[in-house]
Amino acid sequence: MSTARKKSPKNEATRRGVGSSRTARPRPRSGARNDGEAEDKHRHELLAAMLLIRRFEERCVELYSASAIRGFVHLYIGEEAVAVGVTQALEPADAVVSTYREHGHALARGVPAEAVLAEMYGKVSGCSRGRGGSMHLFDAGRRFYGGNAIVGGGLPVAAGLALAEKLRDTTNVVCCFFGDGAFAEGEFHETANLAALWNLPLLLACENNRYAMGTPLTAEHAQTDLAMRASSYGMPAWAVDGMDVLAVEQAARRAVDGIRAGHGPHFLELRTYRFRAHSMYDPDRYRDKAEIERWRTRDPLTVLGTLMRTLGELHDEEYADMERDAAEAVARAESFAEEALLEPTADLLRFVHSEDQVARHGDDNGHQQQAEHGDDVPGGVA
Amino acid sequence: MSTARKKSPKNEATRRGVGSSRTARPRPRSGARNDGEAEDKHRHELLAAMLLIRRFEERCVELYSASAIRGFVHLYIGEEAVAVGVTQALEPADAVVSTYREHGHALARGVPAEAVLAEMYGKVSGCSRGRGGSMHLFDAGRRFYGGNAIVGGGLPVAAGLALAEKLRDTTNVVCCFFGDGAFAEGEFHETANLAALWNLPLLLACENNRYAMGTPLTAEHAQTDLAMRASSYGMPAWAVDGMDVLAVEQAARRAVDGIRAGHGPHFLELRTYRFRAHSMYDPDRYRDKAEIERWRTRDPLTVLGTLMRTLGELHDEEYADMERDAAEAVARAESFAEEALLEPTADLLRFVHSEDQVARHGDDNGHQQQAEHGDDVPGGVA
Amino acid sequence: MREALTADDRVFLMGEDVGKYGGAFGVSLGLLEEFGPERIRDTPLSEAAFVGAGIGAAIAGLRPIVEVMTVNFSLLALDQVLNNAATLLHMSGGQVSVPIVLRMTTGAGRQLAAQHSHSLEGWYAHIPGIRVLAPATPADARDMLAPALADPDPVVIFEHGSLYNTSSDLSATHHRRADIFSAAVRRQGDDVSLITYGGSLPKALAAADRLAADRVSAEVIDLRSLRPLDDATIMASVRHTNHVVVVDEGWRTGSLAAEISARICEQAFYELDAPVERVCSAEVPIPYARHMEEAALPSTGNIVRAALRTVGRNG
Amino acid sequence: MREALTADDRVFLMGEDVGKYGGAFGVSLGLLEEFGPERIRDTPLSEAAFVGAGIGAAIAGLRPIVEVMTVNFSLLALDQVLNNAATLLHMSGGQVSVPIVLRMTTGAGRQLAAQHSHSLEGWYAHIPGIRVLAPATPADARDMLAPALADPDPVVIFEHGSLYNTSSDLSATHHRRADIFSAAVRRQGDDVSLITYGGSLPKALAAADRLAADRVSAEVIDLRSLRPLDDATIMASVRHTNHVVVVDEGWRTGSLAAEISARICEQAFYELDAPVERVCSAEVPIPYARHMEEAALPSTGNIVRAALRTVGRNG
Ligand SMILES: Cc1ncc(C[n+]2csc(CCOP(=O)(O)OP(=O)(O)O)c2C)c(N)n1
Ligand SMILES: Cc1ncc(C[n+]2csc(CCOP(=O)(O)OP(=O)(O)O)c2C)c(N)n1
Ligand SMILES: [Mg+2]
Ligand SMILES: [Mg+2]
Repeated sequence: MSTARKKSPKNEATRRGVGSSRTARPRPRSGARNDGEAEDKHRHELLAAMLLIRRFEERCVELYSASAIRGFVHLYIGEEAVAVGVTQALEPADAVVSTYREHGHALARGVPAEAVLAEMYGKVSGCSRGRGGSMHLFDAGRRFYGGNAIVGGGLPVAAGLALAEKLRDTTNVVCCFFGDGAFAEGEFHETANLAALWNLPLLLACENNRYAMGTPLTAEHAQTDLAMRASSYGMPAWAVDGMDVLAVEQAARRAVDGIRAGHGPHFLELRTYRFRAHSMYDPDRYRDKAEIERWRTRDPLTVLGTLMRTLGELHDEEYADMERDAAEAVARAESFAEEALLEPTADLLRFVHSEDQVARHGDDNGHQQQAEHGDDVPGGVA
Repeated sequence: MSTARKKSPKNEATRRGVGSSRTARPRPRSGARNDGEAEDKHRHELLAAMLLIRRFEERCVELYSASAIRGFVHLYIGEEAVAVGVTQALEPADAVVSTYREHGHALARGVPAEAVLAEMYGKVSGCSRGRGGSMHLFDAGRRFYGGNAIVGGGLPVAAGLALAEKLRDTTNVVCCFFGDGAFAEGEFHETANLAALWNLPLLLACENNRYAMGTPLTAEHAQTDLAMRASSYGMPAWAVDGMDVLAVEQAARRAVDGIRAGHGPHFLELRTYRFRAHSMYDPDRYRDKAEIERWRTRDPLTVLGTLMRTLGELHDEEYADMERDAAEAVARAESFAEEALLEPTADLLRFVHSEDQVARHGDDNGHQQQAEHGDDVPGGVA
Repeated sequence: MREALTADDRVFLMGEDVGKYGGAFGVSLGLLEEFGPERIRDTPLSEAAFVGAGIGAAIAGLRPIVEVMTVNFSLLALDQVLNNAATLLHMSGGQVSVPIVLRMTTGAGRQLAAQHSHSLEGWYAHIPGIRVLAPATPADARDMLAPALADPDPVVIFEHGSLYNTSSDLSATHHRRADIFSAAVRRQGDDVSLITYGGSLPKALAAADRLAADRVSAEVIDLRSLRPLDDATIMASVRHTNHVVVVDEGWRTGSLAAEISARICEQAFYELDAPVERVCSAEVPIPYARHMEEAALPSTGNIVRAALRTVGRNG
Repeated sequence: MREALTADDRVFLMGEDVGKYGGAFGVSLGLLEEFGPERIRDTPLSEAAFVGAGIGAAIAGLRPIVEVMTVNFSLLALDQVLNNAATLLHMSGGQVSVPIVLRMTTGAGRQLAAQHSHSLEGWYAHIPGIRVLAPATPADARDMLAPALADPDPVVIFEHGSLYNTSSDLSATHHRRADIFSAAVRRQGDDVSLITYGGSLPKALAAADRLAADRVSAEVIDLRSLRPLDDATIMASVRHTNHVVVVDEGWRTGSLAAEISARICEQAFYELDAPVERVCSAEVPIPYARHMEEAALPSTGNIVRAALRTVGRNG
């Protein structure tokens, strides 16, 4: 798996203007699958995808303790069904805008674990050259546009990506993840209205995990039925059990179908829960242990796993294989990240402006102190 | 009428802290008036109040053409029933936060026409010392807190004023006027949620005149039923005929009663129309003349006047008297404004900080060029 | 604007009242009829959302011109500009470029009072990753658009409110693309450099006239680009005149004028014969009354006095 | 904080997670239990609304302490700060004062990447009508609160993220109210003035140590108040040492360091023996990787080199 991309391929659409002709891609299949075997296989994929996220992040916790990863790290553990379920409905040409809690989104979208972990190590082979860290994963080639650490800050950008699709008359969808806390920000309101007004192909995927840091839903919102409120903007909106990946997938397909059919933005309230603290810095004093335990019984891995076992689809050896695959993938990512190089500090000023501009006109840093480290610092934890 | 206040009395509540005892003021009377004569008299007052605003602003147009008034001026003509109706429900201890289209609000709230017009002349006797102009009328003594020219910018401040009332456990209400355009701003959303969440004594008076500058309601909002949308925040909200001052008054009393009774914020969508252009600069190219004419048949002066005539309450001589009173009030305001003095330019740096602070510690302008005009520039149009 | 829309179908215009209203200053009149509502796009009052939407559309490869009516309202979208437009390219390791053009008016002088009279170009000029332009003439205002659109990164164009009052013949032939990267010497002189931009250029030119009458020869530099600053042109002038007055409508403390003064100190210290003078706005919210507003803003008189002071006359 | 809440029942605290969570940095732990949810008020993620609500409550005569978690998020409320908090008193002709205290953390250095590492104190210091404080020590951070609350006008207090790591004994007796209006000379010296504030103070002090080893005697000035600036203390130091390095974590162009350099040029030009040096952050969005972040920020080494350069050694 090649993750050491030097430069991501530019968005294929870059050169197309407003009103370019409609892309002739087949509409994705949706609705119930009739083929039992395919369904079985699909559920295995979903479980494996969730398991990879889970094991990846569990390892992140250890690597954080070992100081291999630094900065803010927000874990998705408990919410895996949301990322995995929603992304099922997306095609490669669709775009995703995410939050600072985006390991799950990135992995589910196909950003290689190697590139994600190297990013968290601050290595140049990371998916953002090590400049973004955990909160700013980018992969333009996969149309994964970050990684935004300003709560709500990705929403307007997602609307703009969707506007571009609309102006170009494609059937592509833009999916924006954001939290229940973000719903209170002005940027949510403005974006929801704009998207509905302009009938933009935007999926508003609200991850309602019932807390914004330490603030419970009832202290964030007077009216906590977020889907109902979203529908007041004039768009279809409904709530989904965010711990059931199949329910999430089904809802996402329905929403994405509606969007591709030209019915404008759709809002999904994905009811979920984070099992871990808000971030590595959070002592998690504000939640009842019993509450956490109650939600743990609805662990998305258990929910799907139990169903599959009941259907006779999942056997112990299979699950052990899955665990082994996940562990290997994480281990591969880790050794990749360990061995990857640090970006030369001489590159600090690169990409403040696009390279061709700088070549022509110089950068802003004429009088800047020069970066002080040597070039090509060898690998290993900085 | 003394309008040449040197310093407005500080808000009476200034020294009271959180949890001070509840003010023992009688609850204002509300609901239907049973005394026919009192009702008659009240309708006369309403009509006179609207007429004053109308004639005042008509004169403003002429004075603008004569360059006695400058800057941005936004006329309220056609919307008088809103300001006059809503303020009926307010007591002197209540507070008002307004917009740049606030001549009507200020006059209805009892800010003297002299002080308002002198402000528009840029005179020191103006209600903001001539520093605010048409868009920034202030009268702290009457708890009239401006005059905000950032669309939506007054909303959070109004919530804060209401929070103070709540923390002090009074029954005072804060009324915030804003437009249909402002509803699309993030600050509206955040304020509505905050007010509902904290159960603040806030009246959200949305003046829906169907346009934000040249943009019609349907190009501002996907869902144009603003009251329905407001109710999604978890507060009582309904729409009112904003051309019928009696309907506005009744709705405002109902809302204010609810607020004083501790039921938190209420939202009124006041459906109205501006007969004039957005501002003096606006050529009004975007509206159909026929549309304007249609709305003119619902002129709030006509609506109430016709009712009163039908009830036999209004006779031609009475109306002529009213017109004369209004004309005289405007004339008085005009000569007051003409004769008032300009603020000495030496005072330019006053009130950047409070006077006592400056006395103790100097101001920020140690190295500033000195103001250049002489002191006490005599009256007359600058 | 019309030419840009015709030349490149990726270009579209978006902002409050850019359509039927024709733009708050009539700049886009007639475009709606010609290019239709998809490309001449009226927005609701949602500055953060539509600036952010411009950023998203730019990421996707379009070339949005986003009009924020005035700099005063742009504060509501500043998070989008700083944290997204200016940052995404670097933060993504070079993957996500944002070719957006933001236009807004700036400045005081029309008695619009405290909330409508800001000059915050200096704040924008502080932000790495964006280019900041300030045309001081109608020709520059027109000619800067094409190169701004050609820039693969965000460009913010500030037009001073007074520009719209300047009438000038734009129909004549002219070089189409302004060199948006360098300052212009608007008047040559030997004794003092008046360095300015945007709405203060006319005042500086008037001051140079008055100084000439006093036999002080003033050179007038129009910065045009506020980020990056054209240090070469500035320093060449300073080395020639050895005296400097910077004129900037922003409040004095933390103004762009401070940056220029600091750079001159760094790069031409030994060529300076006197302290760099700054003529800025008084540090007050700009008042409505005309005489008070005038007292608060840089004036030709202030500039003349500062120039005389720095060359050691009447100082 | 506890004392302020006890001393004056008009004081209350409001912000995201100030209650049960105890503040993003644990600063308000325990206060909720002591003063209750009315006075220790958790807010939704609505920066514009709760800062504006603080302004409104202040207008009504209360004394809100509003915590915006970090300066990065304060951009969302900047309109409220500039157009309301800072402006209402002047614009209303002296009628409406706004005794609000805004607290926020600022700065980089903890690998939080581009959107969480801003140092925008310089922007706030540009705004007339507000006072801007930047404690550089835990004692100052504690002692500035009372005088800030006593100020009848808006005060913004910036605490550098690194302050929370400094452990120090705050229980000892101490003068209660910091003189928040003057700069502090943190170390006396003769050869060069290192002028700084907030999170850069420890770096400047370390540089002074290293310079001492090189027999360069550095004076270290901690500005403490960023608006207004204490020109008297600054100029006294400059007149004594004749050499200046300004250290500021903000991006160089348009930094507060530029303002200080400009003022020194204006007020102490003839006492300067060399150009004022600025050590600022590189003009890039701050990167996550530690070595890159370090390369972007002012360092002790940078300061030492700049100081040696300005005194003409190794320069
Ligand atoms: C504008 C802004 N305000 C505050 C923060 C600090 N902060 C980071 S995450 C967070 C909670 C967000 O909650 P939610 O949107 O529900 O997402 P979750 O973390 O639960 O996934 C807060 C307050 C921020 N990053 N941006
Ligand atoms: C934040 C902001 N954006 C834009 C403007 C320019 N502007 C002034 S009034 C106005 C229309 C507001 O419409 P609405 O809220 O409906 O109030 P109305 O003028 O109709 O009373 C606009 C766009 C502004 N003053 N503030
Ligand atoms: Mg949440
Ligand atoms: Mg309107």
